[in-house]
Amino acid sequence: MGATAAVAPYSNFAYSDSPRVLNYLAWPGNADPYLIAEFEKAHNVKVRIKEYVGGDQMLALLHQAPPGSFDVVMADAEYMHLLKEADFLQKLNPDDYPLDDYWPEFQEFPLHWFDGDLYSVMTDFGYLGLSYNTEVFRPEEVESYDVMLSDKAKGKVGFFDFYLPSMGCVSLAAGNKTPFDLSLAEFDLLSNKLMSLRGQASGFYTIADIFSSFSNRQATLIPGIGEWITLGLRESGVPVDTIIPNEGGLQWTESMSILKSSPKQDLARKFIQWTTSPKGQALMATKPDNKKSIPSKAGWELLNKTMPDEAELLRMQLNAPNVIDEFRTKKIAYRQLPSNQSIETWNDLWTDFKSA
Amino acid sequence: MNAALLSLKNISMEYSNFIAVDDLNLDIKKGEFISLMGPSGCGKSTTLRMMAGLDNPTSGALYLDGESQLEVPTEKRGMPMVWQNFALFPFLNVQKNIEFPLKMQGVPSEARSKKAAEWIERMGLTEFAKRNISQLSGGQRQRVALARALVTEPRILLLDEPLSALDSHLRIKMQTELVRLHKELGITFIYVTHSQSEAFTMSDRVVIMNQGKVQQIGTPKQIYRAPNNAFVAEFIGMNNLIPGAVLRLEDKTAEIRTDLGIFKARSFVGAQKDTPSKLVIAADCIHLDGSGEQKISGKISGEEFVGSVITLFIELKNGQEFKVQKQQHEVESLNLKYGADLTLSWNAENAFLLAS
Amino acid sequence: MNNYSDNLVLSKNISTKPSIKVRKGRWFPAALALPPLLWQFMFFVLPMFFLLALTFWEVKSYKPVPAFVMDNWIRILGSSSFQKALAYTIQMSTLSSIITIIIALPAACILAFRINKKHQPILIALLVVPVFTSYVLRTYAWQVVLSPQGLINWVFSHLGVTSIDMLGGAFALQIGYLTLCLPVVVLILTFSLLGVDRSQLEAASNLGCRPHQVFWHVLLPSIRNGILLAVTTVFMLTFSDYIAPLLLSGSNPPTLSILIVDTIKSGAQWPRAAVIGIVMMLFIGLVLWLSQLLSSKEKR
Amino acid sequence: MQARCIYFLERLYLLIIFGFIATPITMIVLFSFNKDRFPGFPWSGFSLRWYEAILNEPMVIESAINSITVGLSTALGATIIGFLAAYVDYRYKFRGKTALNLIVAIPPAIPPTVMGIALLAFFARIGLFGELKAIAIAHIAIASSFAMALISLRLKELDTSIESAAWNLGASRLQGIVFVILPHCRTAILAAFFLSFAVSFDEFMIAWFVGGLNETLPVRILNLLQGQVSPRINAIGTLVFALTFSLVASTLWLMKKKQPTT
Repeated sequence: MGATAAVAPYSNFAYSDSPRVLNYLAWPGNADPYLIAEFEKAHNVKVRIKEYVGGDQMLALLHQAPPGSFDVVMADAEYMHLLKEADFLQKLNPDDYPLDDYWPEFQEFPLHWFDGDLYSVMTDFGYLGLSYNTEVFRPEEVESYDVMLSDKAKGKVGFFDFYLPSMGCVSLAAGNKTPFDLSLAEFDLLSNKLMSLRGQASGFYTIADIFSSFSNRQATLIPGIGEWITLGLRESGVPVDTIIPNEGGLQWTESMSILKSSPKQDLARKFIQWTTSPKGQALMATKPDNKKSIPSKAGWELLNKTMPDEAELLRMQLNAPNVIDEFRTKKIAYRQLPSNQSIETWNDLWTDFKSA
Repeated sequence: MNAALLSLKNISMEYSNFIAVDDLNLDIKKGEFISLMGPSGCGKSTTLRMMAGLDNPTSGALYLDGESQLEVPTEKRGMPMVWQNFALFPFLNVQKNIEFPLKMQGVPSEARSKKAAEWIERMGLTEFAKRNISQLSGGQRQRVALARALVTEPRILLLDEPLSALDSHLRIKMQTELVRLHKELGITFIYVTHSQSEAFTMSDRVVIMNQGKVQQIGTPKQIYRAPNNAFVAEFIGMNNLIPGAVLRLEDKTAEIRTDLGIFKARSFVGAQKDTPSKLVIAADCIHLDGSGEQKISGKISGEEFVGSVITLFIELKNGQEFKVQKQQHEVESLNLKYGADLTLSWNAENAFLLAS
Repeated sequence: MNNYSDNLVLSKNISTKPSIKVRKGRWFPAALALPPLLWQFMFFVLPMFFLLALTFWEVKSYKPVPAFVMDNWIRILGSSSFQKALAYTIQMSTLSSIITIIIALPAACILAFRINKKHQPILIALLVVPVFTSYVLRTYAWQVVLSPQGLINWVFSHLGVTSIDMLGGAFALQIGYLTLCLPVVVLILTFSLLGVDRSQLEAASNLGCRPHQVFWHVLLPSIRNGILLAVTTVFMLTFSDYIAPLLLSGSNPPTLSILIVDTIKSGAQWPRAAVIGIVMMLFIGLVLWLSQLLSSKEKR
Repeated sequence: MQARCIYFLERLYLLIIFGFIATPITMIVLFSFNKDRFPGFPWSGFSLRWYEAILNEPMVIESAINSITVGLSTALGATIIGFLAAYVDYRYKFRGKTALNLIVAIPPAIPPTVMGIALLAFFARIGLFGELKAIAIAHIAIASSFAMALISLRLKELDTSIESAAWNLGASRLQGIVFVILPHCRTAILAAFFLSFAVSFDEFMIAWFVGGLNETLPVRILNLLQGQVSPRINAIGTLVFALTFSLVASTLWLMKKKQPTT
C-alpha cells in the first residue's frame, strides 16, 4: 500500500488506547502546550484532546463514543450531575487532590459531591456578565442589561452560541432572580425578553468568532461572556471590558473528572493532580487567549510571586480587592441547568430565537 | 470433414434489431488468398471478427483444422489481424509494437528483439525502429501493423480493409507488396475490403456478401464474367442491366423482351419462359464501332477517366444509363462529343440473363 | 454493427442457443465491476438507507435507539425554525445562482473568445487552483476584508467614508458563496463556450445578426446545458454549505446546514438532523431533475 | 478607439474577477507574516513567529500527518475504484450499468453534512467510528467520482480497436489492461491520484463527523477557528495553499502534457 510510507511516522503518535496517550475531552484550547507541556514531559505521555463547544455536545460525544475512548473530562460543573446520573464518572478520593489549598468557598463545592462522595475537582471559574466595547459605551451606560435594547446597540449585540450562559444572562435581564429556576410565567418573561433582542443581534458566535467580532467591532456588546475573553483581548489592545450589571451575573466553573471506563485511572488522576497543583493553576490562570480565575489559594500565591503583573491584571492579588471579594459581595448566581423546564425546551427556544 | 483449414458452418450473428451475419457457410483452404467483399454493413467485418474471436456468433460453428474454435478466446486463436486504422499502440515505439505479441507469448526479451529485428528489416523499417508511431507515415504504419501481425508466424492472417487508410498511389504499391508477402510466406490471407479492384487483383477467391448473406463465392474471373444474381452483377459495377421478360428459351440461347427491344443472350440454369429477368452486358464488352450483333442507341452524357481507362455514360432512349468501358486511345480516335448520338453494340455471347 | 465492446449484452441471446457455449472468462468483467459496486454500495448506498431509517428512531440519553416513530418528522416539518431556515436557504441559494451566473458569464466570454490562446491555459489553471485550496480558510479570510476594521473599511476611513457593516447577514453570505462557486462556474461556462462551433457564430453574423443578437439567439442557446450545469452546481454547493453561514454571516439567520449541526449539538438529536438531511437531499434531487428536464437533448 | 476601450474594459473585468478570487488567499498569506495577534489594518510588521508556533504544536503536526495518511489512502483507493468503474463503463455493456455509474458519480452531490451524519450513524453501528480508516473509506466513496470522470475522459480518447488488437495478438484480458489500458491512461491515473488526494485533503465535514479523536488538518483548522483566534491559522493556511497549489498545478501540467493519440 502506498499509504504505508505515511503510516510509519504516524505510529509515533500512537493510537488512543496506547498507555502513553491520555484522551482528554474538554473545551477548546485546554490542551495548549502552555498548559500541558510540563505534564507530558514529566510523565512521558501525550495528552490528546477532543474539543467540544457546549455541554450538550460533550454529553453526546460521551454517549456515542465507545467506552474507554476518554480518560479525563473537563466540563462545566452543572453538567457533572448529568454525567453522574448516566454513570460515567469515577468516584474520587478527596485525599488525592489538594483541596485544602483551595479558597474555603470552593473546598466543598456543592455541584461536585453526590451523597457525600466526591466526583469532580474544580479547576477554574469565572463570572459571566455583560462585555462591551469601552470606546462605544461608558461604564455607567452598561450598568443594566437594558443597554442591549438601546439604539447604539442595534445590530451590534453578539451572542455566544451556547444557550446556557446567553439565556441565563437574558433571564437575569428579564428580572428573574433565580435565572435557571423559572416558573412558567418567568420562562415567558425570558422568552419575551429574548425575542425583543432579536433585532439587535449581529450574529451567533463560536468562541473564536467572539474574539474576532469583538476585535473587529462586528459586535460591541456581548452578554453571557466574561473576563476570560475580555482580559485576553485587552492585552492585545482591544478596548473591551466586562461588567456585572445590576441585575446580576453568573458564575461558571469548570471541573475535571475521571471517566469510569478509562483504562488509565492512574494517569488520569495524575493529570488532575497536575492541573490542580499551584503550578498548574497558575498556568491555567494565565493562558494567553483564555484567562480564568483559579480556585487554588496556593496557586494565587505562586502567581503573585512569579507573575505579579498577571496577578494584578487578573485581579488575583492577595492584598487588594480581588475576584474572591467580588464573589462574596456581588449578586452572582451559579450557572445551572434549567430546573423546571427540560434542556430541550430551552434549546428549542434558543433555536427559535436564532432563526426568528 | 473436407480439407478446409478454416471452416465456417451456419454462422449467424444476430443483434436485437438486425441480423449482421445470416447462416454463413465458408471453407477456406490452406494457403489461399481469399477476400470478403461487399458494401458497408454487409457483415464482412463481423465475419472476420468472429474468425478472430473478437465477436461471438449467436449460432453456428467455426472449425480450424477440424477443431471447434468458439470456446477458444481470441488471444489463443493465433489469427492476428491487420486493422483498418492499424490499431498500433501509440505509447510503444515501432520495435516494441512488433515485439508485443511475442511478449504476450512469454518469449524472453532477447529472442523477442531478435525476431522483431528480422521483421523490421524485412519490412524496411530499420531506421524507424525506435520511433514513435505518431512519427510514422501511413505506409510505414501499415508495414509496422503487418510486421506486428506476422512476427508470431501465424498460419492465417486476417486483414480488415488494411489499405483504406492509405492514399491511392500507396494503396496500389501495397497491393503488390501484399501479394508478394503472401507468396513468400505461403500462409492463408483472409482479406476484407469493399474495393473491387483490391479484391479482384489480389485474391485467389472472392466472397461477395450482402445483408449478412453470401451472394457468390468464386474466382475473380468467375464472378466478373458470371455473376450469380443481379446484386452481384450490379455490385461489381461495370455491368449494364436491362430489365425484361424471357421471351424464348433454348438450350444455349435465350431471347428477352425489354422496353428497348428484343435481345439475344446466353440462357441460364433455372430460367423459365415469361418470367421477369435481367439482361446483363459487361461494360467492357460493348463496342462503339457498331461491330457487335446486338445494337442499341443513345447519347453521351458524361465521361470519367481512371488512368488509361475511360468510362462513358450513355443515356438511352428510355432514360436509363449505360456504362461503356474503353481504353483511352480507342475512344480518342472516335472524336466523340457530349450529346452526340451513338450506337452501342455487343455480341450475344457476352450477354446473359439473370433472374430478378 | 461494429459492436466493439464485449458481448455481455448478447449473453442472453447466446444462452438460448444451446449449440454455442458461452466463452469462458465472463467472471473477469464481474471481477472488475465488483470492487466499485461493493464499495459504493457499502459506504454510500447503505449509509443513505440507514439515514432514512434513522429518521424514525428515538433519542434516549443522548443516544439514538432503534424505534419506529413519526415524531421526528412531525417535529421538524412543523417547526417554524426549520421552515424559516428552509425558506432562507432556498432564497439564498437561488440568489447566489443568479448572481454567480451574471458575474461569471462575461468573464467566461472574455476567457473563451477574447484572450490570446497562449494565455488561456494559464488563466484557466489559475481558476482551477482555488477550487482545491482550503475553502474554510478562504472563507475565513473574508472576515479580515469585510469586518468593520478590515481592509475595505480601512481604505474607506482613509478616503473619509464612514465605515459600513458588511459582515453578518446576507451580503457576507453571498460573498462566501461567490468564493465557493465563482471559479467553478467560470470554468464550466468557459469550457462550454469553447465547445461552441465558431462557424455557427460566424454564420449568424454572416446572415445579418448583430453582435447582441448573436449572443442572445445563437451563443446563449448553444451553451444552455452549460448554464444549467452551472446553476445546479451553484445551487448544490451553496445549499449544502456550512462554512460561509458559520464564518461570514454569524449564523444570522441559520441556514439548513447550520440547523443540522445545531440540532446535533443540542441534545444529540440525530434523527431530527437526519430528517433535515433527507429534506435537503430531496430538494437537491428536485433541482437536478428540473435541470435534466430543461436541458436540451440534442447531441453536439 | 472604441475597440481599445472595449479591450481595456474586458481586461479590467477579468482583473476584478481574478482579484476577487485571489483576495482571500492573499490575506491569509499576508497575515501569516503579521506580528499582531488579531488581524487588522494596517499591517503591524513582519514576523515568522506563527510559523514557529505551529512547529511546536503537536496537534497541528499530527493532524497534518493524519491528513496525508488519509489523503494517500484515499488517492490510492479512489484511483483504483475510479479506474475500475471507468474501465467497466468503457468496455462492457450490462444490465445495471447505469446504476453502477450513478452510485459512483452521485456522492459528491450529497451535502457533506448529510453524508457525515449518515456515515457516522452507519460507522458507529459497524464499529468503524472514530478511526482514521473511517475517514479514508468515506473519502474514497466521494473521490472515486472524480477519479472515474478523469479516467473516463482519457479512455474515450482510446480507439476501442487498440485493446481488441492486443487481445488478437495474444494478450489476455488482464494483459490487455496492464499493457494497453494502463499505459494509455497513466497520466490520467496520476491526475486522478492527485485530484483524489486534493479532495480528501480539503474535506472537513465528513472527517469532522466520522473522525472522532482523529483530526485531519481541515478539521483542526475548523476547530482552531471555533476555539481560538490565532494567526497560526494563517501560517497553516499558507502552508496548505502552497501544498495544494503545487498538487493541482502538477496535475494540470500532467493533464496538459501531450500524450500520443491514435
